[in-house]
Amino acid sequence: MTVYLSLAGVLFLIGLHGFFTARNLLRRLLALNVLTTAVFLLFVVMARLADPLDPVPHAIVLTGIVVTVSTTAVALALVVRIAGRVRDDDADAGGGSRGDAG
Amino acid sequence: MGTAGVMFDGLLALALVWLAWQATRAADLFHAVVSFIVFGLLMALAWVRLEAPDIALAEAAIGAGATGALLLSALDRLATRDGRRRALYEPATAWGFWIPAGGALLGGLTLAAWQLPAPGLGDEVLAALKLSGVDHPVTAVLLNFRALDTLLEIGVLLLAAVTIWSLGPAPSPLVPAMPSPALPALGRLLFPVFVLVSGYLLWRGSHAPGGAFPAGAVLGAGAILMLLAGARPWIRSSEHGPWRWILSLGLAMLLAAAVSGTLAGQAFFQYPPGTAGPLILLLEVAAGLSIALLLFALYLRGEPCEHGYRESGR
Amino acid sequence: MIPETVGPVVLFSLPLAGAIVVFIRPRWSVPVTLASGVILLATALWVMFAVLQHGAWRQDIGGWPAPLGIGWNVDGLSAALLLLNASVGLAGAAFHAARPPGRTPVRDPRFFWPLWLFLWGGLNALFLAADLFNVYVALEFVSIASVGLIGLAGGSAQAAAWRYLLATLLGSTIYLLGVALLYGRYAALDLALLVESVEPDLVTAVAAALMTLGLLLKAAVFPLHFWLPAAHGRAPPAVSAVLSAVVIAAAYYLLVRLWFGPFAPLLGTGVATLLGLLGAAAVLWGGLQALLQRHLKMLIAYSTVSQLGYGLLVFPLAAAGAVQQAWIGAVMLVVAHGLAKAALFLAAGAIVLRHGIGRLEALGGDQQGAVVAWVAFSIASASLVGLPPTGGFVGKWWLAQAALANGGYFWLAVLMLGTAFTAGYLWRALQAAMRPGWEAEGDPPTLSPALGLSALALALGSAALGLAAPIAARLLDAGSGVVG
Amino acid sequence: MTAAQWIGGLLVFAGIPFFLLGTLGLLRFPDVYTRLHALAKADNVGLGLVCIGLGIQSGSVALLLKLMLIWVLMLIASATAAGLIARTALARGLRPWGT
Repeated sequence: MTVYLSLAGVLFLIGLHGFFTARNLLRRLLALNVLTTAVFLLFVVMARLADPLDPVPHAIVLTGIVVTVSTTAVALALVVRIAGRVRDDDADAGGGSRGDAG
Repeated sequence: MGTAGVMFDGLLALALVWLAWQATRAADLFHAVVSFIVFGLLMALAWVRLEAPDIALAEAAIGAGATGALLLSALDRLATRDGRRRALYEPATAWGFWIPAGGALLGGLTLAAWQLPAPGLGDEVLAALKLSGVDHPVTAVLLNFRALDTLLEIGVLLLAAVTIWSLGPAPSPLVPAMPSPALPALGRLLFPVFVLVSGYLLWRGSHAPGGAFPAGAVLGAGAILMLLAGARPWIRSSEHGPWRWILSLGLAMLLAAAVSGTLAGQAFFQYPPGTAGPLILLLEVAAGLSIALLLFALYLRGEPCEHGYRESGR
Repeated sequence: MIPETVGPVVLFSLPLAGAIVVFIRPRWSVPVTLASGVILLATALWVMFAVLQHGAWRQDIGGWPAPLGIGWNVDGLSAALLLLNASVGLAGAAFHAARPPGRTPVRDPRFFWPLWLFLWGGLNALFLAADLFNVYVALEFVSIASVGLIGLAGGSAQAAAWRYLLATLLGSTIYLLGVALLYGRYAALDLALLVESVEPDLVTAVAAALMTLGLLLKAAVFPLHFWLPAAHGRAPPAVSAVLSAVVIAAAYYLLVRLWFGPFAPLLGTGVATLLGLLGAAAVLWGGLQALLQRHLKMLIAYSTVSQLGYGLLVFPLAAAGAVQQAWIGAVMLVVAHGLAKAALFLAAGAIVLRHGIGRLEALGGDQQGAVVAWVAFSIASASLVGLPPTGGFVGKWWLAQAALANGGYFWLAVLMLGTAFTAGYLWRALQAAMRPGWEAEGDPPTLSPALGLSALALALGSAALGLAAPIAARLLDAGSGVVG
Repeated sequence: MTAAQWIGGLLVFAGIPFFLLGTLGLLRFPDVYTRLHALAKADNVGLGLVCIGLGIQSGSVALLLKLMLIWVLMLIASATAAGLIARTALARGLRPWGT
């Protein structure tokens, strides 16, 4: 079990590192998914460590996987929509924005 | 499990780490996405090694399958938006170093906290299993003990579909450069198998690993395959069509079952005594059907057209 | 008499059922939303009175007791926030229903209503939940609904929605890691169970740090607030109102629920002072930024960052000793801020609709059509600054007393300086109304009075909160589960 | 070790070299078309042998049939995938090696 526990730790660090240093939007999303998988791995290792195999983390991770695919789908739909606008958006990402949406 | 098991785990862990590193650092984006999909598949193997067959099913079907299809179609959509792949970058935040460093510290701490006793709730679940109406503990937890999580989770899926519809009309599916006859044949041949497998998974959910989520995911993957094979997106967003009903069927049925518990004078979401088994099966069918359709709706990445399929070319 | 346990069931299921009905039949959007809104407001009031009479209670979902099943606990704090959510939800819905079509670029209003009701249901589920993983799923629910609502304004709002989504997803994942560690250590996800079994050891400390980091990211506290101004500034007015007032308060609610529940033994002076300093930094930096803004809505968005800082002051003051006093003051401040901030955003929405542009210089001239909005704006500003007899004043007064009780003069100074900043930037916004404006091209658009009235209702609610202070104090005492 | 175990083990052992050769081909062959050939060998024959071997080792007919179903599905999927990849490569104007 120590293999999977350390795997969870390493995956968490890769995901966190990837999330912050990746400049490409899609890659940040992949890093986020790796991060979530690492957390689920921790849950299932907990389930495995308990002496009668504990089904509660299994249900939690199942719910988590479906939630993650929904958030990823929304994020991807957003990425495709803003792919054209990321360029001119950087210009005013700093101070107040131009005439706002009212 | 002896040295063979540990060796296998070690190899699997190394492969997973390398794939995760590729997914975030690979030079070419397509390379990164493919290594992420392989990462999902190997994770399914890891779940099997950790004796979590339900999660292995869901990870393979949803984690690698549906997410992989979403990623590839998004990647495809980005590439063809205007010829070369747009520079899809945003400034990496300057304190990008500090949070990972903090994360490393926290990560190290968590691993140092190795001596987690992990008492686990296995005994309580097994004790209450007889009252839950199903024999498989995970399904019992999902649809009886912690049914509120499942209700909210189906709600999240429906909410994601509504959010994607609200972003704008669905882009027309891409026609492949050189359409190959093999894919439509594959689609026609395999879709019945998809339906059969998801029906089987749904039925066996009550006494063995399976249930609504893998079944819905397999059916959703089948629908996405049909779309790839050039089928028209047959889902319509018009108010009069049946699709809005079926999409929200899962959440509506779960909510009705929950509120019926209160109306019958018992606690919220409490199944009337003795009817837990068949009621859970009914909820599983409804949830499975709407998960399949919702995964398909998520794949369309926008609101499908109102009525007929509009001939807007590429 | 119907048992009071039916209240939370209605509060949880009605918004979700309404969202499904509105999604299937968009034609009935406005009537269904307003009707369910009224019922939800009435139910929230009824639950509040039930808590006042019988004190807090706990409901087990599905009849399964704590370790296995999920529970809802309804006490003073959750009743107050459920009421805040219901009032802001109803006022926002009324505002959005009354806004002139075509002026605001909300691409497809019919998807506004299902998203609005989903957000409403998600927030109610969050305020009721007493189970850590159920809270995670509710948080995701709220995040996706908020992203959808922000994205409705199209264009640059979608880029802001993207940053918002990424930030909240990261926050949720870090929070979930904390939950995983806690579950590994105590095999319990229920707050009440955790309160009994938590001992301050390494794993619990790491889990607490992770969960707090995740929630600070979601509540946009000072160093991690980068996504908030763009998201709240560019969203449609009703959306930024509910985001600033209730979604931010939800993350704060969880922080307070955790640190005054299971993690209470860990709340040493070190941690409390750190959180306090974060709050102080948020108050000062947010206030400064708000002073520099040239857009009305961005000014209000930065004000949210600063006002939340006050809430974090509860930790050092409670650690210093005056737990009860600080607790009531902070919660009163957050609820009063919620009502006032929602009123500000709705009023700003009406004003920008009237003048067609959001920059402060252009808001002068005759205010035909936006007079009620400006009145609501000024009343809400009074409550935000904390002039007696508004709710803001009572909250700050109790916090100040807690600070004086055991010598927290630094926090008192932060409180006063923050109030000065708030007065500064809100006066700057009000001053814009007095200035002789340009001659607006063409006649001003005819705005329905409901726009201003919904903002006015919320502003008066925030002011009336001050008058209802004794009831509020009793409500927050009623089983607020505060340790010590 | 009963007879079935022996035969099953032997079959699985016979399938391993095909995977080995397939991977070797994937790494060593010059262009995409030849690599597809190498992979096809690994999928079709190697997987078939391993599936039958495991089926026999497990001793239950139902499991053997399920493994055979897996093998048949893999055959269809990998054949179609190989065809698609080759077509896309041709569409992109990738000339086969040596022509």
